[in-house]
Amino acid sequence: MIELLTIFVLAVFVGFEVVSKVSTILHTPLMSGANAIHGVILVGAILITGHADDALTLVLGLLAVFLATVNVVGGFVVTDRMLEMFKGHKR
Amino acid sequence: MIELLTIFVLAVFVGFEVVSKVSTILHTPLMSGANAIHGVILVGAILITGHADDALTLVLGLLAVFLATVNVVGGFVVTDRMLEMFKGHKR
Amino acid sequence: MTWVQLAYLAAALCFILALKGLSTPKYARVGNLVGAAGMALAVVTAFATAGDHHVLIAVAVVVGVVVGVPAARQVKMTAIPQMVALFNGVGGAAAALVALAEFLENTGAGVLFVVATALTVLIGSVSFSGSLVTFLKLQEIMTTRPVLLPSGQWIGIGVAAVSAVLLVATPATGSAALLVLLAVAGLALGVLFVLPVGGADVPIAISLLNAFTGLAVAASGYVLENTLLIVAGTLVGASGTILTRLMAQAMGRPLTNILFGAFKAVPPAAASGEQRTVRSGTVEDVAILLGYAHSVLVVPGYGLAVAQAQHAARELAQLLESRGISVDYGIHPVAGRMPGHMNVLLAEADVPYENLKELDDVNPGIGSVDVVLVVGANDVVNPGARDEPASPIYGMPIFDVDRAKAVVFMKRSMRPGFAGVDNSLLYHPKTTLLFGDAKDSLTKLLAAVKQL
Amino acid sequence: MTWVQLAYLAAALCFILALKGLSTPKYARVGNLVGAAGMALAVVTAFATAGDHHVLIAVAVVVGVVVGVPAARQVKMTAIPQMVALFNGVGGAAAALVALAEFLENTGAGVLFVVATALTVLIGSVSFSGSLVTFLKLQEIMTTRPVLLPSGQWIGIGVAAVSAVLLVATPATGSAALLVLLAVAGLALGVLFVLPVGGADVPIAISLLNAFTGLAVAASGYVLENTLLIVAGTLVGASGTILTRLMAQAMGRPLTNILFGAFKAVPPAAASGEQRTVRSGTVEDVAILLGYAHSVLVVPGYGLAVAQAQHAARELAQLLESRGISVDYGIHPVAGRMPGHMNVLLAEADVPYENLKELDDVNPGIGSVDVVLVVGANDVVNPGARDEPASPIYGMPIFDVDRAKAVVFMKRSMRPGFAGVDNSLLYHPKTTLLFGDAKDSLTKLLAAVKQL
Ligand SMILES: NC(=O)c1ccc[n+]([C@@H]2O[C@H](COP(=O)([O-])OP(=O)(O)OC[C@H]3O[C@@H](n4cnc5c(N)ncnc54)[C@H](OP(=O)(O)O)[C@@H]3O)[C@@H](O)[C@H]2O)c1
Ligand SMILES: NC(=O)c1ccc[n+]([C@@H]2O[C@H](COP(=O)([O-])OP(=O)(O)OC[C@H]3O[C@@H](n4cnc5c(N)ncnc54)[C@H](OP(=O)(O)O)[C@@H]3O)[C@@H](O)[C@H]2O)c1
Repeated sequence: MIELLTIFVLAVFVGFEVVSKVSTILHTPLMSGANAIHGVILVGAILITGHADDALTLVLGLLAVFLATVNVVGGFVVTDRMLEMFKGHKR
Repeated sequence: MIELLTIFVLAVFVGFEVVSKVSTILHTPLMSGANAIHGVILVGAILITGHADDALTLVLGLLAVFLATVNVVGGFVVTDRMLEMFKGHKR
Repeated sequence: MTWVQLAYLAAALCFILALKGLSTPKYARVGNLVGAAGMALAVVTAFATAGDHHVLIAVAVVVGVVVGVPAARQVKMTAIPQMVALFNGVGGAAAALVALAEFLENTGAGVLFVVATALTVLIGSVSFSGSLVTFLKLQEIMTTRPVLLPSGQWIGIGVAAVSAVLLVATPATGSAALLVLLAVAGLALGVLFVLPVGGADVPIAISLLNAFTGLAVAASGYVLENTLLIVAGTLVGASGTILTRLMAQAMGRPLTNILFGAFKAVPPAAASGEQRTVRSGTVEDVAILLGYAHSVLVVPGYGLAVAQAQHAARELAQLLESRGISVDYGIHPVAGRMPGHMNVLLAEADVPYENLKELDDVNPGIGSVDVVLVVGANDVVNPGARDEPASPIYGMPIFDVDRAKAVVFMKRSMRPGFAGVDNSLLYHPKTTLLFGDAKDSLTKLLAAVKQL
Repeated sequence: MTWVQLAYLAAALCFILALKGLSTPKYARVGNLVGAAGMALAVVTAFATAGDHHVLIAVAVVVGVVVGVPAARQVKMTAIPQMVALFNGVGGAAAALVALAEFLENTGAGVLFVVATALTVLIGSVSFSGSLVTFLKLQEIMTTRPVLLPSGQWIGIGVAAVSAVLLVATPATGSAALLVLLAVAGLALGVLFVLPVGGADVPIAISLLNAFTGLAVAASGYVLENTLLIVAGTLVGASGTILTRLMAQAMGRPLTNILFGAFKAVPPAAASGEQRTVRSGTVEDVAILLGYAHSVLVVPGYGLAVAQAQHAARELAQLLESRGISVDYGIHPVAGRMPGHMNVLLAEADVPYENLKELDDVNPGIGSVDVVLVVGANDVVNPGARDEPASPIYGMPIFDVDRAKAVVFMKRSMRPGFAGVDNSLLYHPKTTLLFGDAKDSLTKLLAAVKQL
């Protein structure tokens, strides 16, 4: 348990440090990129569905898989579309 | 085990991020401050000495306790002395 | 099963690198791809180690892809904030569902486990319903103004108290019914949280809900004892929190004011009784004004995005420059509907980066600007934000265009901007209004200036 | 034993905050204190949970305090780098000893455990002996020049290979004898690693060894399954690595060049045969030179620290300023014997921060400086670093004082500086040498300028 707590604390610092000085221009891509990352709940959804014993859990799990997938793919695609434009202006 | 490895990876990032943009002026205090922090091996030395069963381990452990203590107190005191001067110039 | 855990660790690493990349313009796109790769790795790993129901899972994933990808591909740039809100909401819902399912599977687990489960369900529900409301607001399906229920403050506090009680009661009793009740309370809390947030501040609410979803994912990581979920969720939670603060700073207001300010704000005085006059000009008037100026400042806003007028604006600017007129763009941090919105659009139109000026670059010398061309912007040039303490947007930094020599507003009507606040500058003698869609007006203006 | 683990976690947090504080001038001192508090918490916790031998442990700690505190209190500022090296060395030794003791206690543990043990012993020994050699170099008990053993490169590679073999063999056999051999190999490796490092580069070697000790502590954290040691050790390892790189950048050279450059460097040509002439001046000559200058640049170096001449320098500068002469200080990033050494000393003497200029501030306009007062500096103004590719310090950025109108060197003799390289600027016609201890010379100069 203490390991997990330590991991939590360290991840808080990493998150804070990495983002703390980003410029306004990147706020939206960063928001939507982070949004895509929390779609990692898909991993949890898959695991829980894989172990589902009864119909109810299975249905809940599958719903979660579906929603999390939307979160993941939507998040990464939208972010990429946004960043594509930033790239354009480097030309 | 994987938890420990994760902790390691996260700590690497925290260390990198925190220090990556420090100015030249603070290089030495930072070096000696970090030096003091690795004196935390004192914790390990105390624990190992506390569990020592035979004379050899006990002696090794006590030696480690002594050396680690020197590292800790020396490190923090030297760093503080250095930083005291920096403070002076804020006046 | 060491390789599984190593794969998860590698994915966590990818996520950290993605965040790092996304915070520097140079590596942002690569960063996002690295994040996607990490996600793919994690998902494949999870799929490979899932015990059963592989086909059903695969189907659910495929359906998700089929729904998500086209939605993300086809959404207009201006609608991205509401899209992000939606994706955020479904993520929160997924976290809550995962925790609920795990709870049903694992009856009789330890207290800490149930605490984490309840927390996930609560935060996930808040994030889900809150995001849905922000979506409705941004999509203008409902009003963008702050919605204040009668004694809404007390309802909010009441629901929060109920949630807190349920949060304690669920682990104490281990009852699934209470957990479901908690989810319902969470849904109500999310709605109550976002309703009073003023339209202009919704993106900040999204960012905060984003951080919430991250925390829900982290908590579900405890539930499932999965370090990847803990790391990724916490990263998003922490970076989302910081980002929310940064965004509030860019709006020039403290976060509490943004989230709860509506409870205190005086309703804007109905100034409509005065019937003040405005001066509306023709395209030719404005063309002459521009043609004989020395320096022009273009202040683009949400209307430019709606009209997709960025290319037209760039062409006009180039034409003016070819006539020896210096043209700059004044980019307000919250112009448009997402931070950096204008930068994205103008970058798309190949406007050189050097011409994009920020508030501090522009305001000191704005007195010597001959013409300010306000293209579909409104709130970001509203002097009320500077001068009227009673204004709901008081305190937001603005471009002081009322100090320039002449101002041209391009908009379609007298309707206010996102914040729903009247703009006294529209009635100012030095202001000319050029009514119409921004793209139309700009194109006509281009032709007219060429004629000079 | 949850409270124990929470205490360790709190200590880890303190260490992170300490590092964060130490990297911003404003919070550096508080940061250090927070770190010390965390350390106290951790040590007390460990002591409270240590099974046995409490009295002996307490005695060892007290002896350590009695030795360490006075040493740290009494060391002169100029000797801090060697002090840091010593503390670093004992830390590495402690880590190695802990791992050794744990190995002896826990015969028959898993392979991963023994791998981590062997790694700790190796890195700890390297750090210990390497730090000792740097100490000897900096204390000038041995030569500060790079020491190149005959075919030292091959000896180094040989010892490294032996270490690698032992690193594999120890876990494979679980033999304590091999582990001791590994420690011996590590000691040899540390010596061989630092011997060829040029004098001026020793601080970088310390920083690297510092990072090594951090890694050894982290590895011993695996051995003891103690998260605090892992976190703290890794933090130091990572930040030490970055710091080493930053320091190398400040010296303007790649790290590999600094560490292994001596193997390739051509021995400096013995230019002594030429018998070039120098011009040595009196205090009065220099006072006149200064009294009639418009702008003066003071370039302090290690000699200023040795002579403790910072106050005298500040007084002279103030006197000159009161006469309408503009005085700046040119602070080289590696002037003195530790990064920031000059900043520390001049801050002690209350020199205003605005007057401290960096390389890039000074060099562009150095041609219009009337007099450069080089106070106990040498390498940092040696034009050879800029012009002579064969010079061992070639590539280090310098103050281009040879481009100023006149240069005054205050030093005691013709001996070269830390890098042991002759400085052609000493023989330049526009250079005046003022021999003697820097503090003496400055005090006399002060009196002489007052007489003008
Ligand atoms: N950037 C962010 O992060 C963010 C996010 C959410 C909200 N906000 C808020 O959004 C606001 C942004 O300010 P802003 O000045 O950019 O926009 P704004 O105040 O919302 O004003 C936009 C103006 O554009 C006009 N418009 C709309 N469509 C048009 C078209 N097709 N052609 C021409 N004009 C058109 C509208 O007037 P007509 O209807 O009369 O044409 C309106 O006055 C601020 O209140 C900000 O706080 C910002
Ligand atoms: N800052 C760092 O991080 C760091 C760390 C370690 C090494 N280094 C290296 O140290 C060197 C620093 O350059 P530097 O120019 O500051 O120093 P330097 O090149 O070592 O020269 C110091 C000069 O001061 C003179 N000196 C010594 N004691 C004196 C006294 N009491 N009064 C007057 N003069 C005295 C010496 O000449 P006499 O003996 O003739 O008096 C010597 O020429 C560089 O090579 C740098 O790479 C830097």
